[in-house]
Amino acid sequence: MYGRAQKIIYAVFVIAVIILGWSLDNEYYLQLLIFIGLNTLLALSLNMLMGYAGQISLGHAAFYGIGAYVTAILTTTYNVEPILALPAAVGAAMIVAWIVGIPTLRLSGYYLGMGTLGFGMIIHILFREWSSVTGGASGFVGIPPLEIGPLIFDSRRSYFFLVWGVVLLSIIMCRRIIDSRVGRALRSIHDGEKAAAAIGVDTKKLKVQVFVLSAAMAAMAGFLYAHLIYFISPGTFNFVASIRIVTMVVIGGMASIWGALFGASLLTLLPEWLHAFSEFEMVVYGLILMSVMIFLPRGLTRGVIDIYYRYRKSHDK
Amino acid sequence: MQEILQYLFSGLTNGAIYAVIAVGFSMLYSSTDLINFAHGEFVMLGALGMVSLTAGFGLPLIPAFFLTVAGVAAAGMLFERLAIRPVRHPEPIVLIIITVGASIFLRGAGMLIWGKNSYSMPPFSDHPPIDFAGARLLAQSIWILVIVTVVTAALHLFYRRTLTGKAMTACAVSKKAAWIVGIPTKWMVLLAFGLSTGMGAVAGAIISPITMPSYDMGTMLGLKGFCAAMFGGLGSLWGAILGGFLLGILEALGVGFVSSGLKDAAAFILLLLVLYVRPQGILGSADVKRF
Amino acid sequence: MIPAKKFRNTVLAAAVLLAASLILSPAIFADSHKDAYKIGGIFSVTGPASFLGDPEKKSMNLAIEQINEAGGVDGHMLEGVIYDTEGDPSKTVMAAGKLINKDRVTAIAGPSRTPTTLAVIPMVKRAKLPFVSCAAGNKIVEPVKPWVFKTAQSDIQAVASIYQHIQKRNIRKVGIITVSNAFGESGKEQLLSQASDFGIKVVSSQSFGADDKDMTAQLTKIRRQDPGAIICWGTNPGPAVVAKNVDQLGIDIPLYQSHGVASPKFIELAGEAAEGIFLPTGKILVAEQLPESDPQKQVLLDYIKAYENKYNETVSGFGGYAYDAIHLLAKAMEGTGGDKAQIRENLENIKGHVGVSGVFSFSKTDHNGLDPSAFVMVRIRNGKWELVE
Amino acid sequence: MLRVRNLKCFYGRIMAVKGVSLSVNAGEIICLIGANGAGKTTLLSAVCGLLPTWTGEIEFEGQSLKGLDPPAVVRRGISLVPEGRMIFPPLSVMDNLRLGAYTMYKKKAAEAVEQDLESVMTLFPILRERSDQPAGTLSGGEQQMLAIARALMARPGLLLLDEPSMGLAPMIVEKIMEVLEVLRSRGLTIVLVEQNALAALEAADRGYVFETGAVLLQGSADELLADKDVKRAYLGKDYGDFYDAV
Amino acid sequence: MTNNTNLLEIRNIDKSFGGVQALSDIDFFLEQGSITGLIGPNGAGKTTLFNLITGLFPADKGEIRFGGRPINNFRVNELVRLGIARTFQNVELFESMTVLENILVGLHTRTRCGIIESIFRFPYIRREEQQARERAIELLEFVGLQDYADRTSTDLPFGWQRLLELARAMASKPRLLLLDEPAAGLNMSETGRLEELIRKVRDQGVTILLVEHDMNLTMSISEKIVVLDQGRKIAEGPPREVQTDEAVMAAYLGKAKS
Repeated sequence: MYGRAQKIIYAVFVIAVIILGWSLDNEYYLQLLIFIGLNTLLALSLNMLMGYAGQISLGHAAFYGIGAYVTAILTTTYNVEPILALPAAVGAAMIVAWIVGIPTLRLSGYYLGMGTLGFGMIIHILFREWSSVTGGASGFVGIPPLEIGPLIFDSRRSYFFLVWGVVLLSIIMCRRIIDSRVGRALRSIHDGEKAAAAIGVDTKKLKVQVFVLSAAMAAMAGFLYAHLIYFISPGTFNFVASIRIVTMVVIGGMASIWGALFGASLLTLLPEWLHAFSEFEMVVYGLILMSVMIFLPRGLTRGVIDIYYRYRKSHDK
Repeated sequence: MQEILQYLFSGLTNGAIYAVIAVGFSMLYSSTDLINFAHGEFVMLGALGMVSLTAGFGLPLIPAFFLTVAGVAAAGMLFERLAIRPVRHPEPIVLIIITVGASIFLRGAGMLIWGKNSYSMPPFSDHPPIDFAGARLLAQSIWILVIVTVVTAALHLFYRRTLTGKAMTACAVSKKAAWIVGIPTKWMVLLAFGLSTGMGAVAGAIISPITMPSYDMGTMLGLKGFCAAMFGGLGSLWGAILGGFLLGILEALGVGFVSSGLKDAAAFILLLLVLYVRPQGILGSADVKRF
Repeated sequence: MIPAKKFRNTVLAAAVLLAASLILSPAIFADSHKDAYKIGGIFSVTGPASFLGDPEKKSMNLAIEQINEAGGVDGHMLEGVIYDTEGDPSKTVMAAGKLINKDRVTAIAGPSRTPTTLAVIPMVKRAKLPFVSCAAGNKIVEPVKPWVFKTAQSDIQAVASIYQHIQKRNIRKVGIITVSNAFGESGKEQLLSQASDFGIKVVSSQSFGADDKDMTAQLTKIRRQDPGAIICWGTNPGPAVVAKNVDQLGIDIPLYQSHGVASPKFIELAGEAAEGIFLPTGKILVAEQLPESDPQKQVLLDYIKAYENKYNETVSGFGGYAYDAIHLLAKAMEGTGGDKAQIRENLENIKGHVGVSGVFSFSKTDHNGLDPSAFVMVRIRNGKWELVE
Repeated sequence: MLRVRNLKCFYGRIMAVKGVSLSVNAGEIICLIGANGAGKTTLLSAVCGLLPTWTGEIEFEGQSLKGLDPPAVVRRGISLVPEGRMIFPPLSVMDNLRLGAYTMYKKKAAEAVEQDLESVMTLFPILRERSDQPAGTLSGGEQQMLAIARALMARPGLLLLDEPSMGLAPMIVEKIMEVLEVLRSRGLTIVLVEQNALAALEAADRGYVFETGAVLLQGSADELLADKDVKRAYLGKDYGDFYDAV
Repeated sequence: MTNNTNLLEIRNIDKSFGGVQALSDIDFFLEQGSITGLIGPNGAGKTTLFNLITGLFPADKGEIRFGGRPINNFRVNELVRLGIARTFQNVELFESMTVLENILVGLHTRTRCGIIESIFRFPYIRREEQQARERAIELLEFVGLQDYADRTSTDLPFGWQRLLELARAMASKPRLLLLDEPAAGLNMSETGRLEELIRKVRDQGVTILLVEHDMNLTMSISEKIVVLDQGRKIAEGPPREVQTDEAVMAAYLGKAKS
């Protein structure tokens, strides 16, 4: 069955994570991989919304930020155990997503883009201006490390396992949703909202549901980020950050879970490589982004597969 | 009273800037159904180009202005030719990423050319601020308002009086119908890019004396302009103008009567409400695109 | 039953994943060890705070060059590794991680901004690495953290200088206008909290966005409260806009700016509107005007000359933070053989180091090491900085 | 004048026209009739360059139209009055007409345009009355006249009309057919695609009957009018009593 | 006149768009288990009527009853649940999905797994999924596409895509099936197969409303024909009657100049 291929790849994934986790001694590489993991979570979350359900969001960093700020405030200001702050952080993002999602998701195209962008800006300004609670523009200091019972995740290695464990669970979760009745309904909205409705899919409700789910995943990433860096500031969750998440999804390839992983990796690593260009970094980054979209609009992973099949086809003849 | 007048002046100055930028967005959207997220960067090019031509090359104001606008418009057309036209499946999301990429590229290029510093630029005319009932308005603000009015009127006439302008409207109404009639739609799209980025350059040039331009000035201006365009109704000339001025004035009043820290939020909250209640904007109508 | 194409893609993905994990495995990453002392630098060379990061990067390179030309530290050359943070905390953490774990630096100078510094502090604490920040925020050294030092003058001293000056002129009410970022916020906090110590009342507190183009609305609101002076806290170009707007509105009361605009750029941007503005600054802007008795004068003139020769641009008030950081680190490294704990110990015991930003005397309770004498008040007259008493 | 040989048109993988050949002589009115989805509109799209994915041969005045886009086809002298009229509703009637002459202006023939304006307004007096109104405010029949007038502004040698009678009252249809007669008498060649077969055949010289992407019948208009198979193409086989009744 | 055997009743429906009267005073009914053809020239209002019945927008005036129950203001997905299914003129398959998955989406209203259940894959969800797959295969067998279950849907030849869409519509267990030009783009033999299939569907007790331009198909398959022209019903009756109706002839072929 199809499930077997799935299990093989999960197994490979787990082995890869374990190999990397034990063999990498250099904290820098672990840290890089942790960031890749966090970005993968973000890309996965947006991919559910954008890749599968076809709804653009240009304000997704807001949920990332809500996750981070809620846990920061609870654990630091109110001394709540981090593990108890987790449901609050994720839940807060879900509630906000639900409230905002109902009117916003009625919009489509650029209007939806603008609506989510405006929402993202408002949340960002809130983080910046509500300084008595959020620490304002200078940021929020002193977030404690993550403790779950006897486990304290204060080393890069332990955090690496934690983050990639969450990534793996999220991948399995997304996979299961996509391969289920709900997932098919989601994809049907993407392929044709009219036809989906005509088949009995409650498109409005489902769009809000997936928005909430997506917000929850982004908030999870925010939660992990806060307890990784012990410090958060509004700049991390601004418009540029939202656009970066969108870019990861699109570059990796929409509606593809491994594409999200790939896009997140690439966009985390690219700036590291581009340091070599120093002053030219931005120019090169912009060029890469444009070229990928012009020549491989389905993203790099799909694009390469497409080219491979085209090549195969032309040789079969 | 004097304060309210001063807030209005402040709002008018900012509003005029937003308006010109919004017009650029709106015009391009009406012709091509595309939102150019790099639009703010063209504003930056306009402002810095103006600085370079006047301070750097010592050109007089007027030729520098026209040269800047023409140069940026040419850059915009080049952008269309190289990065937009080759796209085979122009879906919104692909175009968004391309224009975002372009905005990063242009910002990077701006940094390489002009460095990271802000520049100063003398006002167009050396005139002390003008006093109206105790409220003061900068001479440059008047320049801005005058130029915005002239440019808007010129655009209006272009769309209403010239064959090319009408052809562009026709393209906006229905690309297919325009094509059948014999209008070269590709050229019209190219032209729309040139005009739109040219408008961006106008915005950049006229605000250069009051904003102290730098390579990273474009992003926020672009966002605000986008907001204004949506606010007034995407695809409508007067909507963009109205949206720009409303946004500017609301921000100024927001500072005056609410809190200066939350003025940006106020603008975006209002925008969301407009989107929820009337997605087509204040002046836009859902089905007719008209410039 | 398995769709062949899907299966193949899945297996392909698995293979790629495995390959990636092998490529990333440590065997490939050989770490280089050299006999030089490596010092890391993380500055916001690009991004909104590039006006800080860019001269800081240049000054760090200058300082290292000077030290190496003089024979290095105990014969060890210094090697600088500098990364750009773009002013973004996540990127800063990445860069710091790279410096600590990949480049294995002995000490770190920078970052340029308070939020990025705060983001890095937990890392240096864990890595037990001497760390000298170039950011102004007081949160950095308050409370004192063993491994964290800073060279930039604190807002506390800047605000104190301004309030002293205002107090002297018998002004009792001030309006403040601050930029809505970390710098402005920190300034605002100090302005509000110290006011009562000087018998001053803040009658109106406004803010503006870093990209705002017109602040007349905020200033109008301030004017309504009839203050005796306006204090603006921000970094270019916002404060220049404020200066111009004050001029435009004909507000005829003294305008004070922060040390955030202490560079010739400000005068250039604000033009005539800069006339008569007061601001506290490190002595670098008025080095020439300092009395010969000032211990810093020679250091400042040397730095200015070296910087302007090397980079062919006017020196700003900010590069000195990195310049001082490197020289302090070099001094602390003497005789340690590169032992980090030893360096930290030495840093804490440095007394009377004459730097660009002031005379540093660190102690267990003071990791900034500067006193208010690090600041002077200057006034802009005829497009020049003028030392005021 | 127009010669189409073994034309096959594709929408993606669907072949909508399956090997059609036809010819149009100068000064003729030809009508293409047949039920919806028979491929008539597709054929027109191929001729005027809207649909580039075709094989076979389309020749106009001896030159192939392969690879030309619509503006180029218009410049060659073929104008299309598209299905659903496709006027520009927000623009005034006058502006619609001037845009029709876009290629003429580009040929620097502004004077000729003024003459043409005069002549189409004489042909359709209603357009003169309404010349300053937005085209969207016209009634259906007026819009159709505008669409025809707009196509004429490009001074075509061959006019293609796609369903000009759709949704119009019989009286107006009649009027439009009369206009076509007038145009033909001025030397214009016309290809008329119609569902409304009787009216079209009455106006036409010759006709082609399409069914599911192929030509079912062809002949002179009179022959076709008499042919029972024409009705079959519309209302299906199995007439039974129907024939007896007629 | 409410008749128990009437599945769908359209009563005095008016609908206008921006001042243009698209439908006026339409009135007819569909008998349980019948095949009805809805014909008319272009722009007659057939599509508008279709969209009204399937809940895309409400009627201005009049009433639509389904199984004796007024359904004017029901949302589209609620109507599907009630048992109204449709196909599209241009075949609206879900292009990113396989043939089987398309049918599974069709079963949406007949299954109930939500997001949470899908994540945990409870045993009853697995069972439901299994049953859904079996049902989907049955439906594919019904239209003869069982061998192509794992193909991407848009890779199929166009004629098969039609069949797939029909099977997808059948998945929701409709009582009323609306077919929008099901024969468009099909060749002769495919049309023949379609005709057979439509009869088979009807034999399962499904009432069918058919909009079709292929008159051969429409006339031979329908028990009743409703003719619209310019938004009005101009004729209603058995095929032969309609074919001889003068108003119908005029609507289609136009009036000859007298």
